[in-house]
Amino acid sequence: MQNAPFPLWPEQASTFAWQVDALFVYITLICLFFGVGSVAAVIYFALKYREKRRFAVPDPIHGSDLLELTWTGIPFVLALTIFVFGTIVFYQLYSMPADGMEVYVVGKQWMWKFQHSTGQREINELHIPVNRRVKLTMTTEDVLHDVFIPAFRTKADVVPGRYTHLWFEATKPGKYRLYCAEYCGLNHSGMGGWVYVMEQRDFDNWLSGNATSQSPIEAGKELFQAKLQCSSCHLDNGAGRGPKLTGIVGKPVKLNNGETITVDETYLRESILNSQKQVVDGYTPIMPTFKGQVNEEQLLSLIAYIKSLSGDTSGITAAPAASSTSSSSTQGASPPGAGNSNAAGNTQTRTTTGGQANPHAKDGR
Amino acid sequence: MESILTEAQIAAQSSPEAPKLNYLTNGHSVASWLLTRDHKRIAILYLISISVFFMVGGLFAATIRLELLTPHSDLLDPATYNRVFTAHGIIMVFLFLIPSIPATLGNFLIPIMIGAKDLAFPRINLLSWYLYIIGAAFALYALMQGGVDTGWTFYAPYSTTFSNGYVIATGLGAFIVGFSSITTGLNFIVTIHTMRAPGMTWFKMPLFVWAHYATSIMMMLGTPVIAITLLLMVLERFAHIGIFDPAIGGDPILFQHLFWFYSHPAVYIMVLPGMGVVSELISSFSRKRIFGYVFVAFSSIAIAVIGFLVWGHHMFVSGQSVYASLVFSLLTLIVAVPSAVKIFNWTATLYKGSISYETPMLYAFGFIGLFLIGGLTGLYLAAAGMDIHLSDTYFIVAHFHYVMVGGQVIAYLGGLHLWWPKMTGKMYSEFWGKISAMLVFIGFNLTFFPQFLLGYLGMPRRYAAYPEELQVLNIFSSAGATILGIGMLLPVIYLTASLFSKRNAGANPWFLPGLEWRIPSPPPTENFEKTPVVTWEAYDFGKDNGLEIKEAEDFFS
Amino acid sequence: MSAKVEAHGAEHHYHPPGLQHQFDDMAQQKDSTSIGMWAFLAQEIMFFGGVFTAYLVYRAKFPMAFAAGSNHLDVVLGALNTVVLIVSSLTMALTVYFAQKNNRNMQVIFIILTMILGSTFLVVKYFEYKEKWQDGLVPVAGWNHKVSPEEMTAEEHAAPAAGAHKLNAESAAYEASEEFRTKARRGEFRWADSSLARQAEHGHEGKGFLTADEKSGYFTNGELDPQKFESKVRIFFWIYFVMTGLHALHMIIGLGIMAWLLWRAWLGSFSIDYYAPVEISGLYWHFVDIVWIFLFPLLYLLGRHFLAGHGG
Amino acid sequence: MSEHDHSHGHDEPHIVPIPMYLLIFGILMVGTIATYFAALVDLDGVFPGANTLVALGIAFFKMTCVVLIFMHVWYSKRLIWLVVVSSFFCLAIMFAFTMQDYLTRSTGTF
Ligand code: HEA
Ligand code: HEA
Ligand code: HEC
Ligand code: CUA
Ligand SMILES: [Cu+2]
Repeated sequence: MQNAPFPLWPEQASTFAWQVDALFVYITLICLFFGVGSVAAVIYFALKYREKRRFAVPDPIHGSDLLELTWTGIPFVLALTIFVFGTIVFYQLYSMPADGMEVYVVGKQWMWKFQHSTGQREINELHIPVNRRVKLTMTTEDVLHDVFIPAFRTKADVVPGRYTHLWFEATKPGKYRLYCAEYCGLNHSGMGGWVYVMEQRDFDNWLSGNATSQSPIEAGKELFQAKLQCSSCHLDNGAGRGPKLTGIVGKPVKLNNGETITVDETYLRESILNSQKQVVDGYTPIMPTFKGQVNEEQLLSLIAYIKSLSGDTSGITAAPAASSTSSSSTQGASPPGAGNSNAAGNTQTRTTTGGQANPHAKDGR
Repeated sequence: MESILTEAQIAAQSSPEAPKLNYLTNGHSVASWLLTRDHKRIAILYLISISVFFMVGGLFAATIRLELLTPHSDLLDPATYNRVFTAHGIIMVFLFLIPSIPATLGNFLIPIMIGAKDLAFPRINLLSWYLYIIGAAFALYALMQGGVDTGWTFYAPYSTTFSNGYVIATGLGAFIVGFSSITTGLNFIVTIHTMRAPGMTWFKMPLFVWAHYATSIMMMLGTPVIAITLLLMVLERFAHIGIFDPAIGGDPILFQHLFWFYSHPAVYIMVLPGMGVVSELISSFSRKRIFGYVFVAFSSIAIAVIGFLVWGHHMFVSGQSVYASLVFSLLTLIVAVPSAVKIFNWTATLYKGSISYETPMLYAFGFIGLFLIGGLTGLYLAAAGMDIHLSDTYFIVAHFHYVMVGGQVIAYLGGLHLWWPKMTGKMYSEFWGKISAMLVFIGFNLTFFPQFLLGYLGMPRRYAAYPEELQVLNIFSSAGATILGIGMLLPVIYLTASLFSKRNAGANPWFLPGLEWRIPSPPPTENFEKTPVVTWEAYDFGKDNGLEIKEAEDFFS
Repeated sequence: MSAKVEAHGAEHHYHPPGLQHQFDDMAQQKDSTSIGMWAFLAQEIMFFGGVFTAYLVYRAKFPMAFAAGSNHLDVVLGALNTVVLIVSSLTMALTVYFAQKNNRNMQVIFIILTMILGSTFLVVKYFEYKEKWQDGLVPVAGWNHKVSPEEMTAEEHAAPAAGAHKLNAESAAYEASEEFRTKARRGEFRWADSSLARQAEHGHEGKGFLTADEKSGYFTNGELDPQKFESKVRIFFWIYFVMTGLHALHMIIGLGIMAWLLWRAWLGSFSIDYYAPVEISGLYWHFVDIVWIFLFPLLYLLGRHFLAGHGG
Repeated sequence: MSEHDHSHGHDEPHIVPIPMYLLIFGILMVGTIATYFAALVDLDGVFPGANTLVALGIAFFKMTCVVLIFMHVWYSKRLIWLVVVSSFFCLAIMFAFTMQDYLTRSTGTF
């Protein structure tokens, strides 16, 4: 196939690719049976019974119930076999392994952001080890997108406000195309990239050598000090309009409603997104809410940075919502904004703000 | 019962003179057209309007194919490309294909085929055309202002929040056009129930009428749902309340449910009338009653009913519950069976027929071949496990062009050729007719077959730019589209030319038994001089059909 | 067969008044109009069905928020309107009766009664809408009555921004602004009666009955989040306004039809031989009544018992 | 299917007597009062969703009365029955098949 002027069959690079292809072949055989059969019959009849005299009237034939029954019954049965086969493959593709290597995916107009559970983040590229189950937990910041990797024969939409999942186990090291397959606006066709499948050893190397890009803490620092101007209120000497943030993580903080909470990732997250909700005792609630202004990724960086101010440089391992401050009656309370997230059983660990008011929208059109 | 042909009509059949006063000559003022309540004139109004929109949609298609000649978005930037394919989809679906056969051929023929003077509600029929025009005006306004870029599916939250096209105008346009479709369906249902001539029982009706009956059921029960869905979308976009906005707990997938609840039945609205036409074509040119008439008739109804139960097959990858997906998958595979029944019965009709290769018959052959491919590829998509790979790729694009263009458009062209002499009284050029039918068939396959391969290779749809290795197949496709375009352009030319020719067709150029062939061409305004009394079966070419169809030699010698 | 009436022959045949040219006789015409109307109503059912589906989905997801929203509606006015519509259905049915009895005067009287009742419904609806507008219950930002500083209570002046927020808040600047303060308390989107969610959390004998969606939909870190709760109530009001708005629109169209019918009845057009217009207008009117028969419990009543069972 | 028959001119319409109308009217009023009070009682102790069921049950009953008598379906041809039943059937399909997605979603992917 490599010699053909153009490809005719996509590469098979996942454990279930062959199953999908087998299903394809199976349906193709059925289609050939009916398609070739019907077309051959039409051509044969058309030639054989071509009119002998202009507009001659042949003897009428009214029909045959036996024939009708046959050609209703056979397609019906074959259709059911297609259903069964299709269901088996569907089950393979869409039942998530429990032990998969987790990768978090955030779609955004028009890029893919991946984060490994070890903290590495990549954009429009995904590095994964070969022969290992990988489970994607996916969401989006804005509209629908769709992760599609043809060589793996799988895809799934990402939906704002909730998590969807995808899994695969690559079988061959190599470089495979990644597409966004759900229309998402202007640069939909540009929202693609590559999946790099590597031997485990190479993958480990890649993981450790991936220091070239800015670490979350550095990114957070930049946001805190320059981009979002947090530092204009949160001064290091505690003299600012907001409280000093150094060394607060893991310590209790007293709120103006009398409660005392231990500062953790969730609390930090809430303080940034819904600053008015929990107000530190002795301060006025002047901190603006940053909901809609920081995206999920920036939030992670900010939290990582604030944690580093308390000497915790582990980065973001667990996501805020999972660090169960949840009260007992609401186990699995999902992150804010994840309004209709995948219900209670959803114990996975990243959060998103879901869609926000959107700057692109023009009113009244 | 004696023959219902009047002396004059028999004369008209054998002499090339058209009768003096027919529906075309009965009034020449503009008002006599724009305020007409004659179903035949309304059909002509529709014919003209949808032809215009077909051309516009075709031009957009040409632009798409031109852009896709190269892998990069060089001819159009992505923003424009998105607007172009959206305009193409919306115009072709809402403004062309849905009204195509029902509003033109159906409007013209249903009353005649069942022996009625008009549809039950002529004024509502006219209203339906005006609704169509108003809706189209909204869509055109949006187009002029810069277009919409949501795709014809208007998925939320892109359409409600993020798109900066003219979504509201377009949505309202489609909303209004929806009501034109509802009114047409309503009129057909009532007409078929109450207006049949004496003796015209249900099982004496041509299958064309049966198919339209099934279509009308879907129009009546499905279209209001898209109307309310589009209304909700428009309101949401206007007021940003969040019913489809996940940020506050709304669910974008609800939009998809509501959209496809209509739009899947709509795809059958877009093919059943074509199947009705093909039944007529096959019977006419093999000069036989359709094999298994009753089964073909009921398979239309079965498609209409089961067609309401399968919409979720468009949402296998959307995040819908997997159990729901499986239920929808099963039902989708079941709804394919009645289509199979039709294909087999048509084939069996040819057996021991007396088959002639007139232009309309070539289209019928084309339909069988192309719809087979389109329908069978639907089976791939219906199998949930297969659809995961294929969804939103060019495989889908190829599938639906095979069923919509290869099915309905081809059937529409075939029907237009069959009844052109009846509608206009003129005969077109058989030579050019055959040439164009061949061009369409070849061009069509060249355009869309490579897209199946592209789809399996993983080329996503709605892409302005694509990977380089896929260029060769795309070039085939664009080349095919050129041939297809020429093939589609030819009928416009020679059919128009026939209007000015002297080749009068006569009442019954092909010696067919249907009621419509027993009245002059073009028919008089009241259709029948005297309400006919039907004593013969549908497609009765035999001796006792009340019509002295002499064998052709008598006329040609 | 031979008894068929030729509508448009060369000579003049018997042509009953009101028979349209496309029909052979009155029976055919009457059949056609009534089947046509029923088919139209089938269409209407599916049209409303779309919003009912949305209602169903969201109510299944967020019953407590819907209950809270429902409790904001004026159940007395709702019940009043139900009664008004049922009476109007009776008067409409009697109109048909008197048309069949060839009684012109009674027809006219009952059409007028029907119209009066229909208008009453709309007036009541108007006051309900106005109340919603004043209470800031309209789910569209900026479409509510702005509480002016003069209208505000001392309490409201004292704590303008405490815990205050606006959905989709763009910035703190907004929250600090004059405009925002004037909306506080009774302003827009202040409808969260989250006690219901709290109650559902604890439920009967400690068995909470929040749905899975509610658990993630109302709470932030285990804390009841009024803002999130409100956004679900907002969905309720959105559906409330779409449903009742479409219904009111149908009422208005119905009144138009009634006016036309009144005119025709006044002229004495209807009799036992020809009353199809009365009949099918009646069908339409009853249909609109039926829609309300469902809207009333769905919007006004479901969820009331939560208040009853737990003392509010 | 019931058909319009060309052979007879007018089929006599059935005139529903006034007492019948009043009876239905009475039922509707009673139904309205019943829903109102049923809604104020907490029936969830009986079984969850009892309130909803009662409210919708009464509404359905009221609707049936209106359709059958006020709208004369009881006295109409089979075709009218068919139209009524099939449109509600279609609505039921929309509800049921949409909800089958929502109600099974929380179980996750298989
Ligand atoms: C005229 C329009 C039309 C018609 C008739 C059909 C007919 C069918 N369609 Fe198609 N379809 C579309 C128009 C149409 N479709 C469109 C426009 C889209 C894309 C929308 C978008 O996203 O933009 C689409 C998308 C689409 C999808 C969604 C894909 C996706 O987005 O992921 C699916 C999935 O099941 C599907 C299936 C089918 C099936 C099973 C049939 C069946 O009805 C076909 C039945 C016919 C046959 C099967 C052939 C004859 C049978 C035999 C010869 C016997 C052998 C049969 C058996 C063994 C059963 N279609
Ligand atoms: C009835 C429906 C219909 C019809 C007839 C067609 C006809 C054609 N379509 Fe269409 N198509 C759709 C419905 C239809 N399409 C839909 C619903 C979509 C999805 C949109 C979306 O994703 O939202 C789509 C999308 C679509 C795509 C995919 C775009 C993308 O996903 O990026 C492509 C690409 O090749 C395409 C090509 C064509 C071609 C080549 C034709 C040809 O068959 C057209 C041939 C006809 C002509 C060329 C016109 C002939 C007349 C002239 C040429 C006259 C010239 C005029 C003057 C001289 C004044 N179509
Ligand atoms: C307008 C001034 C201002 C700005 C700008 C500001 N904050 Fe604050 N912040 C405050 C005040 C005042 C408080 C204390 C009151 C409260 O908790 O709401 C606070 C509290 C916090 C807390 C909780 C601290 C504790 O000790 O519990 C965190 C965490 C925080 N801010 C992070 C940030 C981050 C990150 C940014 C930038 C993205 C930021 N703030 C920008 C004023 C500000
Ligand atoms: Cu993202 Cu398409
Ligand atoms: Cu479909």
